[in-house]
Amino acid sequence: MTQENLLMIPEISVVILLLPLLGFLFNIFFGKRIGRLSSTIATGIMGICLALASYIAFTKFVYYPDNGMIQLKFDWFTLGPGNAVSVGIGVDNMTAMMLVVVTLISFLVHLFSTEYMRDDKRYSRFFAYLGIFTFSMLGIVIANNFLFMYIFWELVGLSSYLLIGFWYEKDSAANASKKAFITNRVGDLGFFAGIMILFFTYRTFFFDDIFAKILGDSLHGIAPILPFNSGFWLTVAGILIFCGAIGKSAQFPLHIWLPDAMEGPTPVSALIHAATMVAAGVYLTARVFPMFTAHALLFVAYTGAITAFLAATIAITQNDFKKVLAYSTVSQLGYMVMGIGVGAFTNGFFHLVTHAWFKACLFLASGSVIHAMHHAMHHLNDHHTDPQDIRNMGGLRKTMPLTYLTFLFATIAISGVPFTSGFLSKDGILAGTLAFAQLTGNWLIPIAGFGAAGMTAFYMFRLTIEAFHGVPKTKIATQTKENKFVIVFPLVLLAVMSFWFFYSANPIDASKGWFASRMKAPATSVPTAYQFRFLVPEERLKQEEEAQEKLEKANVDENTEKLKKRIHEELEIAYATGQENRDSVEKYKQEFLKNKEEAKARARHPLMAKKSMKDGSGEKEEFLTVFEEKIEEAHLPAMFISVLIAGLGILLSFTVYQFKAMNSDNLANQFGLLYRLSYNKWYIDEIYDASVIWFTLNFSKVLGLFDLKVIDGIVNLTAWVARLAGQATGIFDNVVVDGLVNLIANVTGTLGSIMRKFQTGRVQTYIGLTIVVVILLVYFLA
Amino acid sequence: MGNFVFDLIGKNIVAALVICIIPLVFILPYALIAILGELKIGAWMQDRVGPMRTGWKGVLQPVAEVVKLLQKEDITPTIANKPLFNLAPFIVFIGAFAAFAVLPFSEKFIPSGINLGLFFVFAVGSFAVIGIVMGGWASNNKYSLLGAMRSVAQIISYELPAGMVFLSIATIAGTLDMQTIILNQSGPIWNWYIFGGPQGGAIKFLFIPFFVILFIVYLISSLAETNRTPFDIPEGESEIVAGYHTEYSGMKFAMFFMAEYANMYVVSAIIVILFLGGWSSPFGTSFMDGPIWGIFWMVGKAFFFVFVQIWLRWTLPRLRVDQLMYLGWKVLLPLSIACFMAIAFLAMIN
Amino acid sequence: MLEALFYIFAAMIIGSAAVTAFTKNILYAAFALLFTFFGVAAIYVLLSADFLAISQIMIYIGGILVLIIFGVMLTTNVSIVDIKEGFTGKTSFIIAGIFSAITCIFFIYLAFKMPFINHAPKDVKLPNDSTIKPLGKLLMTNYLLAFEVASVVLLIAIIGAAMIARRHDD
Amino acid sequence: MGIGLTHYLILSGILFAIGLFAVITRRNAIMVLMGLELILNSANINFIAFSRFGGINLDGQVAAIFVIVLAVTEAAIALAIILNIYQNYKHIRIDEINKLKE
Repeated sequence: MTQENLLMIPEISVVILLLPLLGFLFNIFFGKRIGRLSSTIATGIMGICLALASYIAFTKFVYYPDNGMIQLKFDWFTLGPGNAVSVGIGVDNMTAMMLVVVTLISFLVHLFSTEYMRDDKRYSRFFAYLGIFTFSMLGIVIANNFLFMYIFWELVGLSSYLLIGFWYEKDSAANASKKAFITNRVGDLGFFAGIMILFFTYRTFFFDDIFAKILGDSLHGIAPILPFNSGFWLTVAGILIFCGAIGKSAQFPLHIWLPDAMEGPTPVSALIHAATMVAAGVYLTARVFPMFTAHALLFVAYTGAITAFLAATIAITQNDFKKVLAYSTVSQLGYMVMGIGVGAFTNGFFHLVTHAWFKACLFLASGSVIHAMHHAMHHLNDHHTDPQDIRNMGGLRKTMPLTYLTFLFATIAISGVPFTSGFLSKDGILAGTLAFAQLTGNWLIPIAGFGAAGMTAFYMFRLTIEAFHGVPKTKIATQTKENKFVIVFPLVLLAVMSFWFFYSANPIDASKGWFASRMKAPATSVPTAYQFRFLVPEERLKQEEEAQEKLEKANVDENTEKLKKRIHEELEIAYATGQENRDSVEKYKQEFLKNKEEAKARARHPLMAKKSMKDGSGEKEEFLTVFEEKIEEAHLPAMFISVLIAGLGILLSFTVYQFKAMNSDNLANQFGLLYRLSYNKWYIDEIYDASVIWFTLNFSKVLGLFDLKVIDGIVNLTAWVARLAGQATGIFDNVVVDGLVNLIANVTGTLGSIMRKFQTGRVQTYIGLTIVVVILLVYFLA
Repeated sequence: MGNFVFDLIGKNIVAALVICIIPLVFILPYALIAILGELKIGAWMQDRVGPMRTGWKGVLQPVAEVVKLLQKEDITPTIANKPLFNLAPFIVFIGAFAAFAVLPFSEKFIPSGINLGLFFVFAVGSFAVIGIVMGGWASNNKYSLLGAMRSVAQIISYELPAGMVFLSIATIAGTLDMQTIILNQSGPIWNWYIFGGPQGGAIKFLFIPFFVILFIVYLISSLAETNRTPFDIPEGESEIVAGYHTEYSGMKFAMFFMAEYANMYVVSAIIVILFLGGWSSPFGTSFMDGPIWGIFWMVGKAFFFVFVQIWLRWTLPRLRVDQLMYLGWKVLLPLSIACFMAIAFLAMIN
Repeated sequence: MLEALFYIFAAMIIGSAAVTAFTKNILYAAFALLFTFFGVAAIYVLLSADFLAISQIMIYIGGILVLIIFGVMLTTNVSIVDIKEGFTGKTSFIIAGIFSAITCIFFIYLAFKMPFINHAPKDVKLPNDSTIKPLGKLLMTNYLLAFEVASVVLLIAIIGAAMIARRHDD
Repeated sequence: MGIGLTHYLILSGILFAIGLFAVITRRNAIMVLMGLELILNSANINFIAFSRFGGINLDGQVAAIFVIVLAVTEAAIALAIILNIYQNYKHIRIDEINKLKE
């Protein structure tokens, strides 16, 4: 730590981390006894955490916005001399923001659950699980090293398993929890491999140490260290670590667990999908952003783009209320990952935050609807209808006005309509993709992004209209009632949070708001050779240029000397031979000068010219990378296009579902193949079944057969041989060894029975013997 | 410290025998007088006349009693253990009589002037204990046995405060020799230990309360050691017939009887020697002093305490066993130890 | 005359000790001890240890013997006069007899043969006064530590005996 | 012949032998205790005899005093233990109290 007085930021963050654990322990051990009180305790703890997190965020943003990471480091354990494994915690701007996001949403979910889970038989257990879930998520957020992050990463996996399978009596819930867990393991495997590559190379788990070692120090002549001395392996390490994010943030192709995870209680869905678990992947991607090479970033960007587009197409045709939201989450996560992948770090993270609010709002609103539907069904003694199917809803606008309003506002936000937070962040990402495409030519990425944006608007409004507008499609829908305050309050709060003015005064551009200024993209650590040049900060380029110039100058000087010598010789010849060769001297002189200019020009970066011109105008004090400038330029076009596309989507949605100008079934028939692909989620699950799972199962069967026939055969053979040998040695044992043992035992026994005669247990015998011995002693010694 | 017998006949075996016989000669008339005293005083206390037929006003009654005892058939119970039954009275009497060996009668007469007189008296008291147990057990009678065990418990319990009293006096006198102790107190009456001993000055008055307490402690303890009322539990006739000597009759009973009266004299003499100046005259060395007067004073003072014992017998009721033990262990013993400490401290600073 | 006294008391000691060792009646044994102890006290007097002689009488006869008799009475059915307590067996009787005889002979052998023994009694001036004063001085000077330890041992013994003999059912 | 040290030593030797015999052969625990007292007495006789015949050297008497003290403690504790044994076994025949054998 550089500063002594940091307003106790690290200490308080530890307290924030440990409080939910305390709540978990308390509820898991005493929860059953205190009953309802457990929710009060858990919610209270979250409230305290929220207050502390707000304090940290405030102090960090206001007093230390430029401090980087404020960390605590300590040795955890030592593996042999000099191999201490150090861990620690750290708080930077991103962490501070995430602390607020996690604690606030967790708090609201707790509050929501007190009502939502009221009739559950494992009430206190639920709050215990929520506590450990929050604990693990906070652990990821405040970790400053890969080791801690991985530990809490797995804890998040565990707690999500517990929460998704909370109603484990249902087969679907149990399966979903297993699916989530196993799918996550696949990603975690990559994550772990990546960590191992890094640890093997750098012998440390700390982010900042690793980044510093990758960067090296060109001014002090410290060369960058790369895994296995190759940029390729750095790319591999980055992609492997990103694999963890693929699993946790449900990126293609591991997105399949997230929609199934809807089997958990709805507040859990809100927590997992909006704030905590899926955010972890994006957070990890953002955290390790400085070490992504160009190829790794491209991989990340494409993964995000594919995910965003694919999930959006699937979401169009789903009928389950929560499934639609789930795929929309996957799609939005794709956006964030894509944003970070193209280098629009700030906007990617920004979208994570804004998305957290409105997606939590959407999920909690869906929870509110489902809760109401359940109550209505209970009222009507109906236990078969699916309360989550939007085809059973309709007209809920009338019966549940507050839920409707908040849901509508969150829908507007996610669709990217101006004056919402969603618009700000999504626009930033799209501008980033445009800029990226301009600089690299990867035009597929912005196309996928804009397409997904349009589809998002369409399916979100489809959902709203189907569920809330029109006339009730079933009797149940007419019987629904608005929920109690504790359910509605979080909705309202979260809906309000989706307004633009929380993040920037300018409703259409967030890049000058406080958020963007505090969440600057960290400078990349990767050597320039392996990096998109436009992402490399200007100062760094300058340094490298200086180093280059030095080299060049040496070169130039050498060449000049050579030329000088040459000219000198020529001149001497000229003088010797008269004036004939004067032209050739001139020619050499010209050559010399040109050479010098060329060398100088070579040493300067071509992109720098533009930069210096811009600097010269004095418009900005900050240095921007080329990419940031491009974003500035792409901002307006991106805004227009996205608004246009979102408007189109909304319009289409209203046309089809509200005004019924087009029959949706006809449309479905018309685009039969596409519809079926979308409805069946692109058959990804089936593909997995047919490929990976089939292969795994059959391979294990083959292995099993191998086991049974070959290995068992060998084992049996060995056993048979061993038995034979055993019989032989048994005979030897019985005759020779036992004979010896018995002999010894008999001798001992005989001796013992003789000696036992003296051991009568009678004091008098002992006295007599003692006196005899004493007398003998006296006689012989005295 | 002279012994007039040796002065008269010289140191030979005849002299030794004479010396041994003199206490015995003293005990017999003393016992008669004591028995008469017991009868007459008892009668007087109970406002009756007592024995009147034998001799003048019945003065020969004890003689008649002794003659009766001697004439009586000596019954030994068939189931009794005869050797021990016969041995027991002798041992008890030996215990009582041995104490006379060191009791001074006068400046000029003490049977054996050993230096450890006080200690000796204390030690030979245990003979009586063994004798009592022996008799009580050999009688093969449960009353006898119970009485014997009670007696032993009682005597041993009260030996401790008595021992503390002896120790206190030995500390202040610096000797265990009885003649020296008496000589220390010779002179006027205020030289007696009960009045603070021979030392002068104000410190004398600090000594007095402790000596008075010790005097009372020893008085009580001596009553218990001689099994006299109010501590006659071992032979309480209303409870266990006659205690350890229930089965005895005739001459053997007379032995027990005699031993008891001898013991009464011994303890009285000890009180006199320890606290009241022994054979020394209360009027100082000038008046009524000398070896002959010494005998008078010694025996006179001792007889007074024998009288006190008889007096108490007719006055006080008998204690219960637990009261007896309580008194011995929890009152007299701590009290005597405290007094001993105090006196040792005072003697040190003096 | 002193010789006669010595032999009388020695005979008394050995005789009563033999009674103690050989009688079947425990109480006979106990009362025989009385004479042994008394005889030993007399031997002490002959050896001009007057304080120890009286201590012997007081402690052994007045203390230990009474304790032993009480122990007998508390652990034996004393209402039967003939308390017979036998020996451990004929074999052990014989063996012990041989043992004891050997020991006895050995001690007598030692008494005659050991080089440090001066057969004639030293003609020393007997002190006029009792031995009690020099003994007391020795105990308070040379043997002070041993004296203190002995007193502590006594105290512990009292407490320990009280603890052990206490009835445990309360 | 005057009474010398040898006489006393022989006396104590005989007393010791008798005590030893009692200790070894008697069944009754209290009898064993009595035998022990005899042995201690014989030791005391030796102490005082040596004390007397080595001039009036009182060290022997002091040792005898300590032996007496020891005898008292031993008797007290032994009797307490015997009482306990009696409470447990209802007898004090020590040849039958041989739990130590097992």
